[in-house]
Amino acid sequence: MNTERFAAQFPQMQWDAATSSWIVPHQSLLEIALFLKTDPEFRMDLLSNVAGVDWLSSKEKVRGEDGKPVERERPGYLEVVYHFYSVSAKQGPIVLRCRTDGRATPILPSITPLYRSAEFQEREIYDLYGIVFSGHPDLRRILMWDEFEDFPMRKDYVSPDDYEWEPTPHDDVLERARQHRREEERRRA
Amino acid sequence: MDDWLKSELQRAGVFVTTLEWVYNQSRRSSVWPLQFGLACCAIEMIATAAARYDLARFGAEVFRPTPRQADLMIVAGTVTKKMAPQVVRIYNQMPEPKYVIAMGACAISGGPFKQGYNVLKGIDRFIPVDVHIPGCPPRPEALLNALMFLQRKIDRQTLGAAQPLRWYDPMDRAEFPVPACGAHDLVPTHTRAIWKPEASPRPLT
Amino acid sequence: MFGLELLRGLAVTARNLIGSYFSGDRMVTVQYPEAARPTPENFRNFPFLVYDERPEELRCVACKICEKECPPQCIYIEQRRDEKGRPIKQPEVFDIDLAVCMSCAICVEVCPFDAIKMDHQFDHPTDNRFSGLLADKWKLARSNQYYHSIRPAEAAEVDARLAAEAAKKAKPAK
Amino acid sequence: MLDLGGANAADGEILDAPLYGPRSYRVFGDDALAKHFLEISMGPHHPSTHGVFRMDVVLDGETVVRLKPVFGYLHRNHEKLAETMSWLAAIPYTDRLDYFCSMTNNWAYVLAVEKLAGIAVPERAEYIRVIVGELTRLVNHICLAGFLLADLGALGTPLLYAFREREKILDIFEEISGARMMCNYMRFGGVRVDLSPEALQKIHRIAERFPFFLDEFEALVSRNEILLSRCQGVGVLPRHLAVNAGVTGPMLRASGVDYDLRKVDRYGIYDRFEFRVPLGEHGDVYDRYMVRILEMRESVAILRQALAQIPEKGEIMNPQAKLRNLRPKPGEIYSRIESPKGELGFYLISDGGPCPYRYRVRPPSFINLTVLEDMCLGQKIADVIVIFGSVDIVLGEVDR
Repeated sequence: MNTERFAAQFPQMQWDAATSSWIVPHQSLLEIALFLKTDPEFRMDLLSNVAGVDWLSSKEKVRGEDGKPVERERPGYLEVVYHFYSVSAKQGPIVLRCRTDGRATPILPSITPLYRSAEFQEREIYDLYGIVFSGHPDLRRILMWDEFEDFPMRKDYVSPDDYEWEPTPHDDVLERARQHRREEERRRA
Repeated sequence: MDDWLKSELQRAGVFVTTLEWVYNQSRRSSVWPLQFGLACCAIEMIATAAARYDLARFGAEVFRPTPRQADLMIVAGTVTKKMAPQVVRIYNQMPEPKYVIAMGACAISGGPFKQGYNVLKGIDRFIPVDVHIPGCPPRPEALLNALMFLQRKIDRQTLGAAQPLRWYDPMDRAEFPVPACGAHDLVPTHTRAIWKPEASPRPLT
Repeated sequence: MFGLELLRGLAVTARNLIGSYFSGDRMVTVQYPEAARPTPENFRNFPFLVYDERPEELRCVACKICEKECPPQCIYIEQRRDEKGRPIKQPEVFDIDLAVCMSCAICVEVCPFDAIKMDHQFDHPTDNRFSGLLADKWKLARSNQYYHSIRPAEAAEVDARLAAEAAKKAKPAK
Repeated sequence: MLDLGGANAADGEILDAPLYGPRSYRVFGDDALAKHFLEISMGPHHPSTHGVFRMDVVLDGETVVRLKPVFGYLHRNHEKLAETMSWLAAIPYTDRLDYFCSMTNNWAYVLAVEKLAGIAVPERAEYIRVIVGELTRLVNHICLAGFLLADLGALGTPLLYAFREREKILDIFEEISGARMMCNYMRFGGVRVDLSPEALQKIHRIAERFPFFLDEFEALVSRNEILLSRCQGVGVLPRHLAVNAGVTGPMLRASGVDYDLRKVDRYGIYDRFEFRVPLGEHGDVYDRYMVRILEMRESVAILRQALAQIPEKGEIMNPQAKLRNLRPKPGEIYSRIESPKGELGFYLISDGGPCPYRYRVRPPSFINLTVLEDMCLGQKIADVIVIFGSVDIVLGEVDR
């Protein structure tokens, strides 16, 4: 595979060496996927895996204006990773990652019109991470029930408090059981 | 009638028995389970019904697809919160007398998945369970064992007025409220009438 | 031909019926509980704690590695303390919630003292899911002889290793 | 009708389905629904759904005009739980993903972690992995055949025969790993327990006797007229759609696409074995059934070769591999194997901590269900059960 040609075709992509993947701006995701799918050299006809990832905001050290390291808040974002393989040319993978702007209103384009295999996986990511895929034909919750409101796979999700009886609690489970007990007492009082 | 008189009569060729014994004997020998599997344990349940372990030796091989014809519900596998209302609904549809075996760690307490957000921490929060059989999954022999335990339990049932059985009480419909799927969790998270946890062996405060 | 497949199917069934009297490959029903299928040595179901001489002196030193590594967190350990509050290498409380245990044997793998092993017993039907399935250290304690009786090869290996370690420890003291 | 290991039918052509078709998303007005159509909900407790699966089916008479699968009744938070526990503790949870094939699930996960942390696997352990992996394939395919026939109405006999063969293999699993279903057998850098000579002897016996059993099984059903008329031409999955929808495993091969990860990726030591990849021609239910039967024969062939080649003695665990406190360097990996149901992938992100930062399972049967509606549209309601049975799903993996 001649990835240089691929890189030259789409200068808006960014190569991430640590994860060997291309970071793609979400405006051009469909364009790039269509190229990968139809180009006679790549022939990436199988979109194998679509995975959501949640990156919380974190502190990072950067060099400030005066040359001294400054700690800066790196805003969190949600990310979708696509793994493309080629069935007809038996090659791959090509990994694309697409990031949302922030975690508050995450919207990404849906790749389902090009690859049917993304249909349920995008629904799952919508269900568990809350990323809205514009252009998806049938975007509903898939694993949780329809009335559910949270996005449980996000890193800041707080699971419901249903600890009634825990015979062998320790560590964080013990802490949650205690919290449950305090809550009960508060409610009773 | 005591045992001595019974054996004396038997010697004379007169066999006596109690109505209770006949009742219990016929009930215990035809416990028809519901054909109802949830997860991994269901496969072991099928293996128990298959030729090598042969549930038919205990009169329980007739897996009924409809709850209306079943006596026994083997809750075989993880009950998720999305599935819990359905399980309660199926249980409500079963006619009395009905029994429940909680098979495997997940059905008893949520098991290995109990820390998950979508896993019910034990089916006994919503329906009464007669036999718990731990294991992940229990071996088919263990399920047979649970069935024998249940049969012994049926043997001890009495028709007399001293301890009336639940299903002879006209006021007790044995129908339990079906939980609703709420915004964050099931509503309610358990049925107060059934779920009576013991005190935790360890102080939490 | 119409009906031929029916005959062919019946022939297979007949072959199985007759063959089951001659060949072990056509398995016959195990008449549990009268006859049980033998459990292989490696069989694992629920954990137990090994003691050498007296049940009060478990091999367990309450290091809490298994508690930390147990995937479903079904082990609870408290260390024993003497009158002055100093820790003793013995568990005061060692509880395993059999209602949660997934029989994965990770506690056995990570235990550096060969104190916790997997049992062959698999039938614990009960109608009390709370105290009926919470095994404390008295319920869990089993003698080394019992361990030898269910897993002879593995227990002999463990004993040899423990003896070698003890000998190594004794030498520098001399 | 089936060609064995022939030339790749897809060579030199781009496998591309037409863009998202409007056919499967016909929208009905409410009044049309009330007048002509019957909407029924099959499941989650339905005797022929394999587990707790639900299909919302809209019928025109007996013909299916719309079918929406509903998932999540066995969503056990596998991914979330694995992100809160150590790398080692996730192995027993992978057993419970696809509970027929715990060995291959283990393999997929440990292979991903081994690639991520750079752990080598000794020779003998690789052979043991291939052996137990192929035994797992036998278990899965034979049970699937039994369940599919039970769905077709052959209620007792084939399923009982299938479970008898399963018991034999499960006895071996129990002997080597300690548990019948949840083997928890593989570790990073090898396997947990060595194969004893007696166990090898038993596996020899399986490899010898299994084809005889298969012949018998096929004599019982494979050419049965009822089976043929209910399976042939039912639930056809065209090749282009199969690839576009990410269908993998025997389902893809039944549609005539030569794509077997054991041949393509050659993970483990699969390059040392000679075997053929059975391909279907029509992509209907019968092809999917036959592809699995033929795959079992190929698995037996691999078993024989592996048993002949396996070194007499040798290490089964890489002594450098750590079990506790494994902390792979920050990075990510997507690793996939050919599980009996299709491409089982694990996508792991490590941030250098004691537990995975992101743990994602690419479940084959979940994605294979994408095409369920396309296969069922226009078919009769009775065929839906058969088509669904031929997809070969396990809900533990679909919902995780």
